[in-house]
Amino acid sequence: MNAATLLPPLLGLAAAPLFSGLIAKLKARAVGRQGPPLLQGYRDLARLLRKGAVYSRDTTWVFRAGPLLSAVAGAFALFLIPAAGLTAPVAFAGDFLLLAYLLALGRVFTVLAALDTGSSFEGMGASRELLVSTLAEPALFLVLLVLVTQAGELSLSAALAPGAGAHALDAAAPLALAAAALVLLLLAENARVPVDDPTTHLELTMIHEVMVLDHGGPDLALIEYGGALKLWAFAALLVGVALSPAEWHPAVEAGAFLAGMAAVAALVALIESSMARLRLTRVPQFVVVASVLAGFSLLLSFV
Amino acid sequence: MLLALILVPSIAGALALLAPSARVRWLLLVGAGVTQAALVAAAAARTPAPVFGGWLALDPLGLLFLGILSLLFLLVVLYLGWPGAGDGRPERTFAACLLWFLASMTLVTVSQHLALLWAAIEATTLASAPLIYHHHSRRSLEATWKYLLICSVGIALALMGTFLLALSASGGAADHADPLLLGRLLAAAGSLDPDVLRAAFIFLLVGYGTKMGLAPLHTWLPDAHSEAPSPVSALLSGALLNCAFLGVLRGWQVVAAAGLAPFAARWLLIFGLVSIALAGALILGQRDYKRMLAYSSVEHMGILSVGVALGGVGQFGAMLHAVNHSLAKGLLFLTAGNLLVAYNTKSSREVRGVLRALPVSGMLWIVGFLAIAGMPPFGLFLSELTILKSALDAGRFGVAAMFLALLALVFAGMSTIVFRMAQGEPADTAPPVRRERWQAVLSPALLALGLLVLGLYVPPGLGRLLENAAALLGGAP
Amino acid sequence: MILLASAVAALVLGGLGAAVFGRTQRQAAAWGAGAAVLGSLLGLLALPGPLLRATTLTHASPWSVPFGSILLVLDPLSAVFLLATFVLAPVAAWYGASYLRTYERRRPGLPWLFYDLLIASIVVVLVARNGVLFLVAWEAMTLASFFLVTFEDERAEVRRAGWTYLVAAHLGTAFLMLFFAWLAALTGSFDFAAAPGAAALAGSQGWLFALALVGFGTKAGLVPLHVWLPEAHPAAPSHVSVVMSGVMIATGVYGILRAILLLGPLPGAWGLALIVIGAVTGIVGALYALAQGDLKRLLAYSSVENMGIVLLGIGAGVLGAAHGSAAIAALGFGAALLHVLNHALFKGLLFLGAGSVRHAAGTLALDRLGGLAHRMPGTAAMFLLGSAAIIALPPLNGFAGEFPAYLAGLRAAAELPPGGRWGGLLLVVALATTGGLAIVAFVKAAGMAFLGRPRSDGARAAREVEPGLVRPLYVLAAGCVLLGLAPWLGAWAVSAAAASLAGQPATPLLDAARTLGVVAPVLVAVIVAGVLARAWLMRRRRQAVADTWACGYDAPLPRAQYTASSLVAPLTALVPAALRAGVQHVRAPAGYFPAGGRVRAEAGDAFEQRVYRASFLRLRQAAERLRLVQHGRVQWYLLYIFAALLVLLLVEFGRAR
Amino acid sequence: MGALLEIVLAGVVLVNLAMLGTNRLKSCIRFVGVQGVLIGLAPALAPGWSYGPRPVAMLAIAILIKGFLMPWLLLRAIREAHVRREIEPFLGYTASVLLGAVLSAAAFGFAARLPVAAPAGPPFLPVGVATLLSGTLLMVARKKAVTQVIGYLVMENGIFLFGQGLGAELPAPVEIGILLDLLVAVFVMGIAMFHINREFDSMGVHQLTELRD
Repeated sequence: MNAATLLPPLLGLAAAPLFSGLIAKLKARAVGRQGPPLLQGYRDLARLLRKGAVYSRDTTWVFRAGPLLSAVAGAFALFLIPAAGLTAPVAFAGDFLLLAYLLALGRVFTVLAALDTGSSFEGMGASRELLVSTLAEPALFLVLLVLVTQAGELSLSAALAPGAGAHALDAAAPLALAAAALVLLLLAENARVPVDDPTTHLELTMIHEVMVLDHGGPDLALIEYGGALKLWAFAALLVGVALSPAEWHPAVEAGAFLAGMAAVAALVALIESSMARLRLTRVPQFVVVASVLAGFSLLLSFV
Repeated sequence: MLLALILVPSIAGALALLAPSARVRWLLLVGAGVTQAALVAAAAARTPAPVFGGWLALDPLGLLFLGILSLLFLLVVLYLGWPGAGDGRPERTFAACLLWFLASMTLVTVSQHLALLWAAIEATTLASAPLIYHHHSRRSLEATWKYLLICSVGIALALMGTFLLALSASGGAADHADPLLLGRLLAAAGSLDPDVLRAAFIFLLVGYGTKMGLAPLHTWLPDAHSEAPSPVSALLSGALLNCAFLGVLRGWQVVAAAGLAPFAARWLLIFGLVSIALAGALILGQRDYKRMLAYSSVEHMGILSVGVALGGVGQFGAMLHAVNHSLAKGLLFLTAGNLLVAYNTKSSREVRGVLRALPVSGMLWIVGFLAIAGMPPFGLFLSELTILKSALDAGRFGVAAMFLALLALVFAGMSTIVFRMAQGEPADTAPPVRRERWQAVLSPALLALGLLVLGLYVPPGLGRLLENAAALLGGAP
Repeated sequence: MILLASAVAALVLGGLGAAVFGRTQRQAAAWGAGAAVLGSLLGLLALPGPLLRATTLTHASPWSVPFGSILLVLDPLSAVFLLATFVLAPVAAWYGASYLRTYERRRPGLPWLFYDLLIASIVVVLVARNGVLFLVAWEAMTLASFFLVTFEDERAEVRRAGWTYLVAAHLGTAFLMLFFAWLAALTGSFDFAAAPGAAALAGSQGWLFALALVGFGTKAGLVPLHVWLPEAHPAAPSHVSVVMSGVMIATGVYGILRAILLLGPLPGAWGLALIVIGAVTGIVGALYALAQGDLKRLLAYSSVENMGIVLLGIGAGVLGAAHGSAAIAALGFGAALLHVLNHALFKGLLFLGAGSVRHAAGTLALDRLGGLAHRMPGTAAMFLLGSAAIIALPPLNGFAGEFPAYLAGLRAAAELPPGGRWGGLLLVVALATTGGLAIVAFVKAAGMAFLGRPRSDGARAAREVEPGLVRPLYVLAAGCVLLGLAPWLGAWAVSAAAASLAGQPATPLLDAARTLGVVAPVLVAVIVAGVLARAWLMRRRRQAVADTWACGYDAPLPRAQYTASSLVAPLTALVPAALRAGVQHVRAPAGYFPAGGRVRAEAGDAFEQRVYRASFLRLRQAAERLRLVQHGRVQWYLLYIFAALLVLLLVEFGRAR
Repeated sequence: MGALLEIVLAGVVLVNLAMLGTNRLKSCIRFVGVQGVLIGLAPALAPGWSYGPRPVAMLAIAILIKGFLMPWLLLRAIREAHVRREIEPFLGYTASVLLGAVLSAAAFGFAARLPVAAPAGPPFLPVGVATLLSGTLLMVARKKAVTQVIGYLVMENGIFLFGQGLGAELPAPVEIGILLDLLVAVFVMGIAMFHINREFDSMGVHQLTELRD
């Protein structure tokens, strides 16, 4: 294992809150507000980590395991994603399956933790989260299938290696569609507008936030951090897909990666600031669109 | 020896009329049964010499059916020993007719002369009619009347068939003063007039088929079986139907020897499948559990016909099936007798929770059902599989599929009824739990044991006998 | 082979001993469970050779029944399924020994007799190589399990379940009888010859395989042949559900695999067909599972789903073999076998957990449970672990089993010619969809039963069950963890069998497992590090206990919690109407001061109601019409005779001259 | 001799029609007796019949049983059972006679097509079939149990004639056995009739429809 390959994941671990902060900042700027400082995410985490914790008398160890596992899963996921022209530290045939199921691991325990409180609000959040994630699961796999069949490789690192998507220009169309699907999935899986709004204050309309109502202190910090890691992972994946046809000098690759991440942040901020939240009943359709895009892309890459 | 086989029960029957008490009559019955069984065992060990110029002789086919008959009879009379005795007490006429019934059926199995065979089969009708009327109720009377009339008419047609058989022999090599001896007919089969032979077989098939219970000629059967005392039903179903079947088989032997097997097979197959289908339809949702068993007999007569018709290994299967069916039906009817005594109703809807109220009978009831439905490890599974195999050997996939589908239909229908009766809590009106008499469950239990053994092990002696019997039908296993 | 024979003998004798000498529950359990443990240990001793060195043991002796012979062969394929049997049977018996004590029965030995017979017949099914012997054992298996299913026959729904099961099993067996008889008609013997070859089968291969698929598929619970399964499995006592769900339905899979070996290489179209059937089974099973309100019914539907996953693997295997890709074949078959083993472990664990729930809380209705994690922590932890395993969360064994299935699908999608590619694609998408739905089902099961607050008095009064009902769970859970952390163990066990099916050494399977074998421990290490870090972080931190925050409302009732049905309502609303067959009984509150209202919802099975029950009713109606034949008028009866005679004469002689 | 035989056989057919036409039970039974005598005589009139002690004895036994014993049994049965004397048809008398005539004609036609009918020989076969069909008609188209027994006897007569026509010569013991069977059958049916009348207040078989599905 090349030690350099550890750099992107480590960067992710360090910079994930910054990435979230960047989105918030850009989003605020887009609507003409000042927005929170870029490093607000770190401050929040630090503050939360210093706090004590209050646990509901109805909760069990599951409640405590939820935040931890979602953070651990998110952190581990970063090590599976190739970035900046380097292979991922953990790369093997079928590694993206592990990625998908790690995300599922975090999600399942977040949902279970929500159910552990016995609160009707958190149950509601759990129900919605299950709906969205169940629909998103096939879409994610369709996108991954496109990548794998395009490259004929079973490992993400190989499929997204520099130039892997370059063998033919006609691959551009499926890749573009896959990337589009991935954008939608990124929004859906990370509780972003238009699927969910992390900044809303009305519990009845939330999905993700309402699930974590009862968490506080370090647990909440873990949840926030895990969320940031997951967002980073999706963004990195998206950048990887977008850049896979190119083959540059390593330094250029690194720069391109950072630029790509910034572009994703800008894209998310743009979407969030220009769109309203969808009605909850429309959310399934949104996710299904992602599946359709990915399916269409798969069709294109097959024929 | 052959004469003794017939005379012992006949004389015992006459004695039974004179016997002073039920106990003595029962001893007479058991004595006759044991003697008969012993004689049959001896006959199986060493084939007895033909008598009356070959009119009476015991070929493997006859021996097979005779063996079933005597075994079943013995177990039935043993069962009759307990005071409740299912629902049949050995009264004077009852005991006498039972013995004469045995005698006439024995005569059927040993007749080698087709006219004598006819007379014997008619005699079985007459000897058994009073048995069916044993309860002296309106319903049993109706059943008896239908039995008498329908079977007599049917058998009359068989007589016509017998005449035609004689006619087919005229002018040929068998043109003899007495052409109806089976051996002569078979020997001269090649010279028989095929057209007349076909007509003869049709009459024999419809005639004996009526008595055998092939649909749509079976109409008397459910009535008689449900109204007769259960031990008698066991004999009717397990022995009498076989005798009628033997009548058909004798005709088949001649026809097959004359090279007309395909023609006869066609009709046997049609009758067989129609019987299974109709029985299945009438079992579905049947309300009277004895009638259900009766229809099951129709079904199994159909299976026998199909087996014989398919030829090849199917005929071996049919012979094996005849044995198994008789045992299973004996078991079921005797158990049904226990239920009838305990619950005093034949309605399957009013009987509940037998497993809890009468544990042994309940278990036997379920075992009997599983056996009759062709579940392993009971014998009928093997015979049905053999028959199925013969259908596939012959490339008759449609027949095989239909056969299985209809059996499944019967299974679904019967299982609904049987388990609804056996399982659950007994209704409030049900009899209190009490120890069942060992006499009441001994015979059925022995039958169940026999079925289990036949499902896991076919004794070589029986296997040889079955093979020889099947060989007579023109099929080698 | 002598070991296996003595295992069967021990089981049969022990069962009989329980029935004869078992006067008390304790004696009966000693005989019955003792025999199961002893028999399984003996049996396990016979397995290493076939599993690891691919040796084959044979025993042949004549049998006097028609076409029968005692031909027993222990090959790697049999050994894999035997392994599952011999692991699950003693654990389930151990559990049953305590579990059955809660029932008062006049003959406590009978359930043990049937239990031991069930195990014994499964063993014989797995080694029999003669059609007759196989069918006898097969039906013995059905019968033994039938009597176990109807153990609580005083309940009407149990009787109904038993009947459905028996009839379904019988129908399935009818297809098998046809299959074996036909095969025998072609090959001349009921003994399974080693692959008679496509030439001997001529054009019959497809038909034969279709028969086997229907017959064995009924046992395996493939949609739409599954309807008996969600009825029967919940009706049986839990330790029996374990054997039925973990091993018995797997014999259906075994049958399909054996048929593949018997019938020779199948064309690729069958691989596609199997994948389609597997996809339908998996998705429909998972959909129904997540809609269930009864914990054991949910688990039963999940068994349907998992058999679908197994079939996906088999389909990939057939596809790979047909296209000459030994790697895909090995991965597919290997994944199927691995999943069978894994499923036995986690489904056993879950059914035992469900049994404990019923034992403690008196109900299995998810809407009446809740909060059991506080009251029975051991059981809850094990159930959660089982749930995590069954939804394939890494690093547990479920993931280790589905991983090679995905790989097979992916490689098929990437490497095979067009026909095969679509199969691979469908496999991956179906597996992912199934997985997503299964997550919902088990989040619901575990979350509603064990987490939150109790929704009924029964759940409130629940206490941890006795050790005899908890410890068996630990054993199975340990198996789940072990096979998750060391997937190469499982792959190793199935590799010989997979190789025999694929025709090539199962190297890709072992490679994949080895990779996971590195990653999974690392993941565990990371998680453990996280746990330690958190503990370090939380040390000397103020931790308070309070009520759940209810957004300002200060008296949240347990009844205000989300219920099991409301949790999945948004998803079930998306299910196509054709698959929905639920019934809702609503008594709405009325008046100005309503006294109360009621809603009772049941998730029915559309296949059961619209296909099977409907056709049975139609059959009944047709039969009702035929009943008119037997109208009681003797004159007409006589006419029947003459009509029959006339018809016969006319047909035979009408045309001539 | 041949002419005499034909007259006898014609008599058999006429008796058939008469039985179908009569509405009185007793005369119906007497007609059966007459038919029994005629049929018993018929073989003696057929060509090729050899006189001798055994054939004559057989003839006598057959005539005795069919012509006298059976009618006597039946008459006794209806007397003891106090059966009303009417026949109670399902199908009217005239219609029955007409149908009987049509069936008889059909029987002649049918017999002509049989491969065995010697055209010159005595018309045993057609008469036998006609009698058989008339018996069937009696059984099917009448309500009373007695008429069904009568129908059965007529049918048997027909079969007997048919057998004669086929030249089927049965050994004496068998023939006697068959006759005895018949006799016992009538005896048993008579007993059953007696019980039916007692139980149902009439011998109408149409009431026997309790057993059905």
